[in-house]
Amino acid sequence: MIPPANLSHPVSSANASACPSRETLELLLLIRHFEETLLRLFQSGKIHGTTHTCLGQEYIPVAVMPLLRDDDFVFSNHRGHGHYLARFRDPEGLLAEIMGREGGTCDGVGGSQHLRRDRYISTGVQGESLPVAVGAALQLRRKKRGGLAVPFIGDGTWGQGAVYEALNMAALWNAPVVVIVENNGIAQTTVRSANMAGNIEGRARAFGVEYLRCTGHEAEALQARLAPELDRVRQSGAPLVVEFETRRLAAHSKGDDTRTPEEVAALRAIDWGADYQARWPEIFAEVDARMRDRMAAIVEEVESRALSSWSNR
Amino acid sequence: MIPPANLSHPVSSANASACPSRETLELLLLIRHFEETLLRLFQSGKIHGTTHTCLGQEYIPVAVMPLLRDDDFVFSNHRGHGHYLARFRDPEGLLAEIMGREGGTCDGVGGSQHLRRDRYISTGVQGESLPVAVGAALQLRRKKRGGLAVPFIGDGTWGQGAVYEALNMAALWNAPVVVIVENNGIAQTTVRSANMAGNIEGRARAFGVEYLRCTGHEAEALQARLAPELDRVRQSGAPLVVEFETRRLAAHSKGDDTRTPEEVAALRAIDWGADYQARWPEIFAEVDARMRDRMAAIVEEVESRALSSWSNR
Amino acid sequence: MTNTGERSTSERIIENLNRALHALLDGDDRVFFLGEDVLDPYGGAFKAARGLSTKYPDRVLTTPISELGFVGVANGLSLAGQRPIVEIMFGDFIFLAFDQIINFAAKSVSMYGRRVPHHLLIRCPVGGHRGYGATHSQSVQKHFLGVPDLDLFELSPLHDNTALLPRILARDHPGILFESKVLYAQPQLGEGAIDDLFTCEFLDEERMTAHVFVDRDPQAILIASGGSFPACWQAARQLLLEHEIEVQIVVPFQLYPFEVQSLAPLLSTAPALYVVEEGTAGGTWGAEVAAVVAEAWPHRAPVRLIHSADSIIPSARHLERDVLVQPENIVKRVSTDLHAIHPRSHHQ
Amino acid sequence: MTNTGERSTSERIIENLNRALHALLDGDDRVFFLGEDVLDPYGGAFKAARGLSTKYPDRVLTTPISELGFVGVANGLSLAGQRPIVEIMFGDFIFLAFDQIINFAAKSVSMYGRRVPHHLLIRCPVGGHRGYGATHSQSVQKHFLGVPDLDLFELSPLHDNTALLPRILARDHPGILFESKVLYAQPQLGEGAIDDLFTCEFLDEERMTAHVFVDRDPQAILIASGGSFPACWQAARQLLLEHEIEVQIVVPFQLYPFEVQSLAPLLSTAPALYVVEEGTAGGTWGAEVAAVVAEAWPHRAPVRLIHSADSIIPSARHLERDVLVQPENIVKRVSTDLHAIHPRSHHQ
Ligand SMILES: Cc1ncc(C[n+]2csc(CCOP(=O)(O)OP(=O)(O)O)c2C)c(N)n1
Ligand SMILES: Cc1ncc(C[n+]2csc(CCOP(=O)(O)OP(=O)(O)O)c2C)c(N)n1
Ligand SMILES: [Mg+2]
Ligand SMILES: [Mg+2]
Repeated sequence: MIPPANLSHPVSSANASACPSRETLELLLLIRHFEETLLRLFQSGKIHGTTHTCLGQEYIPVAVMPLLRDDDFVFSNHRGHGHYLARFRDPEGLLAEIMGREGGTCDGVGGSQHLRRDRYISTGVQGESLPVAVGAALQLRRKKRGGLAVPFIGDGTWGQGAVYEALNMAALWNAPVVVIVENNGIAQTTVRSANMAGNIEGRARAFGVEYLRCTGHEAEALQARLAPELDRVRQSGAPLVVEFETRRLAAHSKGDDTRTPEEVAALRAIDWGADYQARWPEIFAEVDARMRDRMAAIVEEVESRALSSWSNR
Repeated sequence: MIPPANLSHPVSSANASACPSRETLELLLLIRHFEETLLRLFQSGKIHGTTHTCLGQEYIPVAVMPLLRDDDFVFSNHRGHGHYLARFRDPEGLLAEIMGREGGTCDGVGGSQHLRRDRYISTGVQGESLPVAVGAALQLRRKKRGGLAVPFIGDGTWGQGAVYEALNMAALWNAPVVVIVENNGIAQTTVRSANMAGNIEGRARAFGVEYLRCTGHEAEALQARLAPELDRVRQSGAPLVVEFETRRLAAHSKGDDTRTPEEVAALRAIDWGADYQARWPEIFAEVDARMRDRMAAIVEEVESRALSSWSNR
Repeated sequence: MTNTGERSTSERIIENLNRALHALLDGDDRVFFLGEDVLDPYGGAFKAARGLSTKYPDRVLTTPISELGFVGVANGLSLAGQRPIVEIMFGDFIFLAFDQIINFAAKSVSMYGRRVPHHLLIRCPVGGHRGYGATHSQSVQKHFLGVPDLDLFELSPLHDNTALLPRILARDHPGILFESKVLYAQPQLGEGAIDDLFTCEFLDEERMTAHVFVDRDPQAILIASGGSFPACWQAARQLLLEHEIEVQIVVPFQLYPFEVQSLAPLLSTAPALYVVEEGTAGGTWGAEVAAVVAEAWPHRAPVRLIHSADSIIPSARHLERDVLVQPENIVKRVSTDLHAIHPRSHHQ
Repeated sequence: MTNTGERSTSERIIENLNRALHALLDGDDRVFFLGEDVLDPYGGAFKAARGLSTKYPDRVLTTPISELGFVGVANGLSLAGQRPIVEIMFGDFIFLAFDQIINFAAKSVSMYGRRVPHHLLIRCPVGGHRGYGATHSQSVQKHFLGVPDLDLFELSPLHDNTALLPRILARDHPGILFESKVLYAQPQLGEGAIDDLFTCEFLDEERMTAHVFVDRDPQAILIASGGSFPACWQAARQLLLEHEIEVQIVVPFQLYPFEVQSLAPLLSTAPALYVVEEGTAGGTWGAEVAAVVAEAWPHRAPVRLIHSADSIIPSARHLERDVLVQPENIVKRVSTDLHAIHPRSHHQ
């Protein structure tokens, strides 16, 4: 196994200050407006059920997904809209799914937390996807085409025993799993210090799994940083845990935020959105307006669709 | 929390070469003869069910149990006869239990793997006892009398997710748990390298849990080494993992040994029994004969008892 | 609920439950409360724990996302003589703790030859109707049937948790309280008139078995799980008002072991018997009740089962509705079976 | 088994099972085998896997002691188009993997709106009679009843695993094969005379439902789980030879969903129906069968249930015997019910 270079060297904003490409910015802001739209739709009673927005964390899937190939497996979780949108750029399908309209990704059967499309799959039980990813990765390795299995989990999910059973097997069997950890420091209402003794790096390494820490919120810089590491896993098969330090700007699901307004304001102040807006005001404003309009149009169109039907049971 | 001194300094045979006390030797050899007797009884069809002997590992409970108090909880596992005998010195009760005779510790209902007496409890599902130990430890700490919860587990049991859920909570909540790991390098037929990526020390530390490695097989030296560490846990509450490097001389249960005769012979050559016998031949021979006779008498007496009855269901 | 004439009570079920929990922690310092996100101000995903951590900070533990682990911790507290109450955030996650519940908590009571008390109450929100989707909407009761020393209970609008929870936590063996999530916001009812038509009485002194009726001579009896009571009640009103069929409803707080004796007086009139539950088809609680009734009264016609479809619970509201048992399913089934007001001879 | 006149076959059930597994791995390189200690020379705790790792080293995975984890790995292999077979060492440990089985494997098939094939077979040794004690002897079948897209099967001496296992692994959804541990060493039987009295035929083309009989007009039919077949067989011999009561035995390979159609021809003679299983009381498979039969034939007398006591399985052999259903329990129950050879009128 090739030892990965500098795995603990953090990527920070300072490393890259080039303006993001229009495409990257569009995706980032599409996700943002998608999520904000959802919260409004919930508030106005137009959606039922539950949702967990990725507001503040949009840049992670935007950094990761372009590095993945069609034959890679992605395992998403409850906070998965950004993952889905970055992989498929299909806000219509996702909104229709959440609203239970025709054309929804899973005909409205799955809903926000249970999405499946090609090799993208999400479910609502924390930690469940890690051992599953190991199995999928084993088969990918057997095919010898360098495929990856990429589960996304939060920091709180490290409470689940399944995570460790999976890391152990991934390391033992050299399964090309790349665990993307979106560490936003909180799980529902429980802050990391109340949930986790030790830290994620120590836990990964204790199971013989390589580890990479990523700070900063510039999607393209992060992507560049990740690219060789993912390639390495494609070649060696040796699993990797990538920890992103990030922030959750909104409530856990809809209105259930127990943090003080000051805490949330402090997070908003260092949000990528605020930062990008300050640094590249013009293109930001332009793309922002365009994505807002696009989402408005999508809502209108999807709302006009008939209720989904579950034909292929 | 007081930082434990020299936690990774191993205890080796060289550190202590004093002849063990007669009491210690008696207990060691009682356990050895108990287990050997059991294997014979199984072979001659006088016992049914299953059993897992601790042959080769006897010195671990002999080192640990004298350090425990009546109000400490002990959680034993499938390989628990030595644990029970070192805690209660009750071969009659244990043999009657395994043979389903009157006077068995649990009236024959529990059997070899399911023993309970006062604050000693064993069960047959690997890893199950660790979270339970955390709960018991929390209550002990609440009582403020310095009590400990002491689960015994093998190396293979580190495959169970429950172990990590428990370590995390123990560390977070400062639960005075002392995990005794009897690392014999094998789990049923699976050697450690096929079961475990990384190692036990790394795993304990990754969850913020202190760690102590114990090598060597001199019960009293090990006991002396452990005494201050256990006291420290009694005071601080901070959990501790103690790893003993040990060897399983017999089959996993009865006849299911897949190791080569050479491998087993190599282990027998470095067995504590062979070592003690070589170093202290006279006292060894005397106690050995006495314990052999004692077990023979116990078998005869217990065999003459009526079958147990399960009255208090 | 669209019933008219509901009795006036301002307490909601979640408040009654919360009050019961407060009383338990207040009255006995062996009582602990454990679960995910249970600290104030949040007080748990459904708010049952509100106020507990503020008043009893040393006995309320918010846990990591470790269902197997924290049920194990509760087992350890119980071993040490305490009386833990555990909250599972969504019942669907209780499967992660199955081993600690079945193989440790329940077995500990008897597998060591002598009976060892093991006080433990697991609270388990279940059921759908909220659009949460397949992994957050199951009725998981069926999977726990038939475990020695594991009692199963279900929250209902009729049962007073402040009276019953202390009693079940005082039992010497563990129990699970299943709580239909849609009940929480509904008004707490109890003995007496519950609307302009129906009255509730209890069939037993412990007030575990509720009996809801308009008349003493019904054509059918619905044995309803607590969570399906609202649907049964609505169906019973409709059957009466639109089909002139009188049905009574029996709601046992204890699902398992099912205490068949309390039914004896009602069965003398020998009406058709239904079991209604939200669980999906197969291995249902109803099948267990039917078996117990058949054992006790082998000559009765078999108990009929009304439950949700044989399906996962879909997320979209209109799809979910089709899967979950609705009042109209009950109305249709009973009215079809009974052919309007005249019971046919095959109902014995 | 103390039957006389057993048909001469040299194959033991474990050998038949092992042969089936070999054929599966041989015939299809999507088939994997996972479990604890499954490598040669050990070949798993009960030797079902013998020879597999030698012949198919890249598709046989010996796992850490991680039941939840390795069932998850199998789920991942299945997602990736493979057909994993998982061995749980003792069925009691399957509770650790409950979440992966119910919430992932079974749900994956339907919860994403379109049917997604999920090939997975979990082998699960169950049952007592071996003195292993409470955590190594359970009949865990009951806990898996009623999960959409999760089929349950049970090993029996009558069913040919080499024919049936490929068929169940080819289904588009997961299944669990429960295997009574005491069967492994017993001779594999099948169609034809199985002793001097009884003959076995299959009621269906797939040879899933075995029918064991002496005569075409029995007084009772025992629907037996595969593991309880030996006890039923012995009881049937005794009932015939000592009580002149003719019973037939039906052994379905598939426990759930229970296919009631295959019983239809037998029920025309309307004898008393029993379900026999080793599981302990409550929430039994028998209750499910009874419910299905009652739904299909509402006018029949209820199916009667014979099962083990309401108890954990104790370790000592004499205590275990008292808990687990024995041939004499079946003989006594049936002969008492039927009052020697003349069926009473209430069996209708
Ligand atoms: C096994 C399980 N337990 C509990 C939950 C309820 N739950 C959903 S999200 C969540 C918090 C997850 O925290 P984290 O992993 O940090 O992800 P984040 O929400 O912060 O993105 C919890 C407790 C669940 N979905 N699954
Ligand atoms: C959850 C669980 N899975 C599997 C088993 C079967 N089993 C009993 S002992 C054992 C090996 C345990 O290995 P280890 O922890 O190293 O202990 P040792 O036997 O070496 O003392 C296994 C797999 C079990 N008892 N529990
Ligand atoms: Mg988080
Ligand atoms: Mg070992």
